[in-house]
Amino acid sequence: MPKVAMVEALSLAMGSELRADKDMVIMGEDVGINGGVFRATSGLQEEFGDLRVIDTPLAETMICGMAVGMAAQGMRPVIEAQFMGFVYAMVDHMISHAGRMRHRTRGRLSCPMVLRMPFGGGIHAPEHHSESTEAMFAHMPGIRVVIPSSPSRAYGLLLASIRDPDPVVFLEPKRIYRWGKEEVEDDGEELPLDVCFLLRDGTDVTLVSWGAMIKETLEAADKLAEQGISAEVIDVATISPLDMDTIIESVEKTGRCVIIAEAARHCGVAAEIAANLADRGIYNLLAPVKRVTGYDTVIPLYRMEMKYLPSVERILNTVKKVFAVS
Amino acid sequence: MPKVAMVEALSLAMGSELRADKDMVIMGEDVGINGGVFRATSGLQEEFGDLRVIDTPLAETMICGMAVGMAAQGMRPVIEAQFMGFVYAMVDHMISHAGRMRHRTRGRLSCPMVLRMPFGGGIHAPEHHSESTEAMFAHMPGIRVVIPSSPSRAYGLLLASIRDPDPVVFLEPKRIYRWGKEEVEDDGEELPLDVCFLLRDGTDVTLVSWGAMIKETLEAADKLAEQGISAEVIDVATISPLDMDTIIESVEKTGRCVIIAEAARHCGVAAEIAANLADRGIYNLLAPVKRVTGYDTVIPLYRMEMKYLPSVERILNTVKKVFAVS
Amino acid sequence: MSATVASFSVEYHQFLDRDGRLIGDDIPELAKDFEKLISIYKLMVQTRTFDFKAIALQRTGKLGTYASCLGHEAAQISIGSAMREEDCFAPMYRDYGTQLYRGVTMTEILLYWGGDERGSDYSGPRHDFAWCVPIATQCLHAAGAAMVYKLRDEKRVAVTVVGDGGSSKGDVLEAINAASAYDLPLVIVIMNNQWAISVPRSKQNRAKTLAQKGLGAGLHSAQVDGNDYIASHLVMEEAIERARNGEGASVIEMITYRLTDHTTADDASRYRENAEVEEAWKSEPIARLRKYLESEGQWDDKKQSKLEKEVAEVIDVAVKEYLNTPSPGIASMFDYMYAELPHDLQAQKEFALKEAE
Amino acid sequence: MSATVASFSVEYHQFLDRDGRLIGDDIPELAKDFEKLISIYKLMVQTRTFDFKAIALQRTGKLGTYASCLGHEAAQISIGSAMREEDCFAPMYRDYGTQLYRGVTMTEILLYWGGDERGSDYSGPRHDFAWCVPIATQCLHAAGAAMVYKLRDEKRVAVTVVGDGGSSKGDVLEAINAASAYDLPLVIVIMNNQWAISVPRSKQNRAKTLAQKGLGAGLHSAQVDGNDYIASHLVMEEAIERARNGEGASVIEMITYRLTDHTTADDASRYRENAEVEEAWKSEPIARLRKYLESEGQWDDKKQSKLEKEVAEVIDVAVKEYLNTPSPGIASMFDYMYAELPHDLQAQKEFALKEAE
Ligand SMILES: Cc1ncc(C[n+]2csc(CCOP(=O)(O)OP(=O)(O)O)c2C)c(N)n1
Ligand SMILES: Cc1ncc(C[n+]2csc(CCOP(=O)(O)OP(=O)(O)O)c2C)c(N)n1
Ligand SMILES: [Mg+2]
Ligand SMILES: [Mg+2]
Repeated sequence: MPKVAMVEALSLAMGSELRADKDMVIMGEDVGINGGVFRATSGLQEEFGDLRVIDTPLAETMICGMAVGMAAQGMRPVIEAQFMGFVYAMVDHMISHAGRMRHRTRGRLSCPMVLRMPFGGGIHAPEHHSESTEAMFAHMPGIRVVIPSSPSRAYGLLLASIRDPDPVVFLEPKRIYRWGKEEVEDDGEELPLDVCFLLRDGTDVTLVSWGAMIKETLEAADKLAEQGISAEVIDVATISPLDMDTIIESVEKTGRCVIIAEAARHCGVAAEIAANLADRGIYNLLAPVKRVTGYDTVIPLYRMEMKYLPSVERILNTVKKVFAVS
Repeated sequence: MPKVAMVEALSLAMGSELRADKDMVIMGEDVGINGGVFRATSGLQEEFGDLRVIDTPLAETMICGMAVGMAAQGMRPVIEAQFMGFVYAMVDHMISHAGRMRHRTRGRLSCPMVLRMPFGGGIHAPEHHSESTEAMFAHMPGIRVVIPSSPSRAYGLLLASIRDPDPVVFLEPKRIYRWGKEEVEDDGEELPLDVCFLLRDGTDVTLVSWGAMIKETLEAADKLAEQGISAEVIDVATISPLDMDTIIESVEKTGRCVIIAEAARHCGVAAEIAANLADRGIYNLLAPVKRVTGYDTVIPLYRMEMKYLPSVERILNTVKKVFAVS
Repeated sequence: MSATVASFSVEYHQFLDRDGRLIGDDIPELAKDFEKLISIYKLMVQTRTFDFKAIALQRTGKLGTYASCLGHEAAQISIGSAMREEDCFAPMYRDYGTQLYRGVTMTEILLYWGGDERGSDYSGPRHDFAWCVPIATQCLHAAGAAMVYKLRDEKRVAVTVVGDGGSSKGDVLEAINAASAYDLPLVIVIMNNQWAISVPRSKQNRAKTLAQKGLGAGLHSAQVDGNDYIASHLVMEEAIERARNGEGASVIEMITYRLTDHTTADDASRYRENAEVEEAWKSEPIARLRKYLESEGQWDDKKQSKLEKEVAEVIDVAVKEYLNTPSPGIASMFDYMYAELPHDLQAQKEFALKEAE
Repeated sequence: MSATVASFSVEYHQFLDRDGRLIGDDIPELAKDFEKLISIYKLMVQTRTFDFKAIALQRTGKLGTYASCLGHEAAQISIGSAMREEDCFAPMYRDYGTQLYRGVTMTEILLYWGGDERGSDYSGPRHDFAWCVPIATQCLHAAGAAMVYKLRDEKRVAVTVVGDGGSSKGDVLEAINAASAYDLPLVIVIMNNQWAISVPRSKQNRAKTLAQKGLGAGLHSAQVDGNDYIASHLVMEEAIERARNGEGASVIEMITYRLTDHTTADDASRYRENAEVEEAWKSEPIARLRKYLESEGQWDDKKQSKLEKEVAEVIDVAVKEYLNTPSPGIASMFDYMYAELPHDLQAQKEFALKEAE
C-alpha cells in the first residue's frame, strides 16, 4: 500500500463516502475541476460529476446557508471554506441555524452537514490565510469540532464527520497536509468523534495538543526523552465534545500538564482544558498547568510568523518550568 | 440627584460624548426616533439630529463594515446590534478588519469604533434574543471587550470605550438594564478599561463574575454571609484585556474561587480565568476552581430559560462543594 | 461608442381596488371561483381573529412577545394557496396566514411564542422550515431546499418570505444570486409592509421598487398589491409554476401594510403618524375581499356572524390546548441538541436533573 | 391590471477596438490628449514590467505568493487617473495599477507580498485603505468612507474595486444598497476579468451583465471595455464626478481578462483552455494603446526601447530597496495591536523578546 499525505487521505474519505451515499454532495469555491486550492477534492468532480461536486459563486454566507437548507431537506452537504480566514461570513448560519435546527424543531429537522476548512499558519501564506480560531466554533452548542493530525486520523474522522447526523466543523491543519505520510486503507472505517488519541506513552508530563502543533509536540517529546523526561502526548482531535477523561487520567499519572496550541491564548481551547484540570484534576497536579500558545496578536505576515507560532524550543522551555517548581 | 437605571446611564454617556466630540456618530437599526428597542438612544436623535444619530437599513454586515470604514477615515462610530443574536453577520468585519486595521497598516489607519449590544437571557424574549457569546469577541486580537454591571460603571466604561483609540465591543446585560438604580453624575468621567472591580470584600472564597450574573452573585454572597462564609465578589468588567492580577490577589487571600457566567461553559470566558488560576494561582488554591455556567446547549425558549441560567441556588451549591473538599 | 446591452422592467399587478371593485379588462377566472374565494376569506378572518386573540393573551401575561400579522392576511394566504403541499416554505416570523393554510396549527403558533420549542414541531408539512428570527437567513435555507429539489429532479418549489427591511440584507441578495447561478426552483417574496420596526421603507434604499433586486441577477421580478388576494395568488401561482417548470426563480414584492405594532414589545405611536395608519386601514385586505364577495352576492352579514362564531370556537380550543400543555421538562434542554447525547452533555443533563430535584 | 412601474437599461462603452482603432462617431477629447495618453501608456508598461519582475522574484524564492495584475493595466490605471488625490481608494489585492498612479510605491507592494506589514504603510494617499484579502469586504469600507465625506460635507469620493467572483458576495450588495439609502459619493467597480480562480464568470450567475447589480438599488450602472483606457477613464470620470456633485453612486463593470494564473500559487492550466487565453491576448490593453499612439504618430520603437530601459531601472531600485529592508523585529508583532499596549500584551511581548534572545 502506498503511503499518502493527509490531504490525499481526505480526498480518499470524501470519494469513499460519495460512492457510498448518494445524498452526499461537496460544495465550495474551486472544489470542482480545480480540486480545491490544496487539491483535497482533486479528481472528485471528474469521478462524480458536477451535480455531486459543485463549484459555487464566491459567497460564503450563501454556501453555508444553502448547506443548512440542503441538510434540513435530507442531503449531506460537505462544504468548504477555502481558508479559515474566510469562514467568518458563515458564522451566523452555523451558530444560528446549523447548531440549532434539531433543537429548535424537536428533531423534526436536522442538519447533517460538514464544514471543512484548512487552518493554521506556517506555510508562508498571504494575510488572512493563517487563522486558528477553532475556539469560536468549539463554543457553539450543537456543533462538533474535529481536527485530525495524521493521514489515517484524517481519513477516519472525516468519514465519521460526514456520516454524523449533526453538523461538524472539520478543521484541517494545512501546515501538515503533506507531512507524515502513512499507509491509509480506504476501507470506509470511521473513527470515533468523542475521544482523544494517545500518541505516545509517558510518565512524567502530559503534553496535550491538536492539529499541526502535534508535529512540534512530538518532536519536543523526543527531545525530552533525550533529557530523561518521559512525556505522554495526547492529540485532542475532537475539541467539541472534548474527552477530558483521557487527559485527566494521564495527568493522574504524570502530575504535570502542558497544553500546546497555535491559536491566540486568550479564551482559546487550551484554556478549557486547563480549566478542567483546575477543577477535576487539581489534586493530581504537581505543578502549574502551562499553556504554550500563539500570542494575543494578529498572526503576523510571513516574515515574522515563525516567531509567533509555538516552537519546539518554546515547548521545551515551558516543560522545563513545570519541572523547576515541584 | 435622581437615580438612574443602567440603560439611562448609557444614554447619558452617549449624549455627553456626542456633545463633546463632533466626530462621534451613532448608527443602528431603530436607534433614531425610536431610541433603540430598549431606549438606550432615546432622545438622542431629537437632540443631535439625524446626521449624528442615524437609522440604518436592516443589514448588520453593512453597519459594521461601514463603521470600520468610517473609523478608518477619522470618525468615531458607535454602532448597535439590536441583540447579540444578530451580531454574527458583523463578526467578519470585527475580526478581519476592526481588530487588524492598526496592525495591518503599522498605525497608518486605525479603527476607533464601539460595537454596543444588549446580551444575555432572562427577560422572556423570543428565540435568538438571549445570547451570551462574549467569548467569541474576547478571543479576537485587537479588540477590547467591556461589560458593565451597574449604572455608574455603564456610564464610565461606555465613555472610555467611545474615547478609546481602538475598537471596543461593549456588551450590555439587558436583564439588569433597569435593575440597581444609582445616582450617576453626568460629569464625563471615564473608568479604566483594564481593571476588575472589587464589589465586596471577603476572606473565604472569591466569586468572579460579570454582566447580569453579578446580580445573582451578590445575592449569593449575601446568603453565604448568613452562613458565616465571607465571599469576595469581583466584577471582571473588561473580559479583554482581563485583569487577572486582581483575581489572583484575591485568591491568594481566599484560596477558593468560583466563577459564575451565564454563557455556555465549553470554551467560555470562565475557562480563561480558571486556566490562569491553574497556572499562576495554583499554589494558593485550597480547592478546585469551579465554574457555574449555562449548559452547552442552545439557551431554551423562555419556558425553560430560568432552568438554563445559573441561579443563586446553583451558585450556593457550588460554593458548598469548594468548601467540602478542603 | 455606447450600446444598450440589457434592459428590464418591473410590472405591478392588481385586480381588486381598495373598495373591492374589479379593475382592468382582463378578469381572471379566479375572480369568479367563489367557492375558493369564500374559503380563502374564511381563513383570512380566522387568521385575524387568532391574531387578536394572541395579542390579548400577551397583554394578560399568558403569552410572550408576539409578532402580529394584522394586515398581511391576503398576501400570506395567497402564498399558501399558490403552493403545493410538497413544496417547501421557509417563513420569517409572522407568516401565520401561509402556515395556517399549509397545516401548522394555532396551538403550535401559540406554543412557539409561549416559549416552547414544541411549537416548531409542526403538524403542517413536516419538511417546512421553522420560524426564522435572524432576518433574511431563511432565504438561503430556501435556496438550499430548492437546490435539493433540483439535484434530485423533483418537481418541487421552495418559497420564502422576507420583509422590506430584511431585503437590505446580504443573505437575500446572495439567495437571489444563487437562484440565478443554479437556476433554482425558488420564489422569494419581499413582503413590503412599509416598516421595519421604526424604519420606513424609504430608508432601506431609494429604488422605486424592491422587486428590482431580482433584476440584479436577471430573475423574473414583479410587484403586486399584497392586499388584493386575487392578484397576489395569481402572481404567486405564475412564479411558482415557472419555478416548477424549470423556467427560473422569481422575486415578488407584495405591497401591504403592518397595521399594528411591530410586536407586542413595540409601540408604533413613537414613530409613525396615526393618519398614515388610518389611511392604510382603507386598503386592508379582508374588508376588500368581503366587499367584493358581497357585491357579487356571495356573502352577507348572516354568513359573517356564523363564521365569526365558528372561528371563535376553534380558536378557543387551540388556546385551551396551548394553556394546558405541560412543561417540556429539564431533559428537553439537552435531548434535542444531537441525535445522540455526547458525554459532556450527558453529564450536564444529569447535573441539571439533580439540581431540579 | 398590470402596469410598468420601473424600467432600466445598462449601456456598454468602448472607444478603441482591439486593434487600437477609434470606433464610433463621438470622438472624445481624451483621444487627442496625447501627452496624457503617453504618460498613461508609460505607467501601463511600468506596471506590467513590475508585475513580471514580482513573479520572477516569487519563482526564485524572494517573494511570497503574489497576485498578478497582468491584463488589468488599463482598467486599473483608468481608476487612478479619474480620481483625485483626496478621494479615497479601497482596493482589492491586485490593484497595483491604480495604486501606482496614486503614489503607492513598488517597494511597498513587494514588502506586502514579501510578508511585511510595512508594505501597507503607504506613502501614497495616507487615507487610502490597505490591500483587502477577504473578498468584497472593502466595498463596505468604501461606503463608510463615502459616508464620512457626506456627513462632513467634503467633496470627496470613495472608489472601490471588487472582482466578478466577489460581486456575488453580500458585502457588495449591501454596499450598493447603502449607497442608495444614504445617497453616498461612492463608485463600485466590478472588475470582471472572467475568472474567480477556477470559477468562470458564467458560474457566478446567469445575468447578462454584472453592472445590473446596481440597478437592484436604483444606482447608475454601466459596462465598459476595461481594456480600453480611453473608455474606462471616461466612464470612471463621469461616475466619480456624479458622485462628487451629489448625483449619486454608480456601479461600473469593467470587462477585462486575467491573462495569467490567479496567483503564483495557482496553475490555471488545470481549468482553462489555452485557446481562450490566446484569444484574450488579442484584446489586451497595452498593445492596443500602443497601436493607437503609433497610428497617430505619437509612439515608435525608439521611444519604446527608451521607456523599457527607464522602467527597468526604477524597478531595479525598488527591488533592491525591498530586498534590503531589515526584519521588522519581534516587538513589531505587538506594537501596533493597540494605540497603547494593554498589560497582557505587554507581558507577552516581554516573553517573546526574552525567548528571542
Ligand atoms: C439579523 C437581524 N437583525 C435585527 C433583528 C431585529 N428585528 C426583528 S424584526 C426587525 C424589523 C424587520 O422588518 P422587516 O424586514 O420589514 O419585516 P417586518 O417585521 O416588517 O415584517 C428587526 C430589526 C433580527 N431579528 N434579525
Ligand atoms: C471571502 C473570501 N473568500 C475566498 C477567498 C479566496 N480567494 C481569493 S481570490 C478568490 C477569487 C476572486 O475572484 P474575483 O473576485 O473574480 O477576483 P480576481 O481574483 O479575479 O481579481 C478567492 C476565492 C478570499 N480571499 N476571500
Ligand atoms: Mg416590514
Ligand atoms: Mg475575477
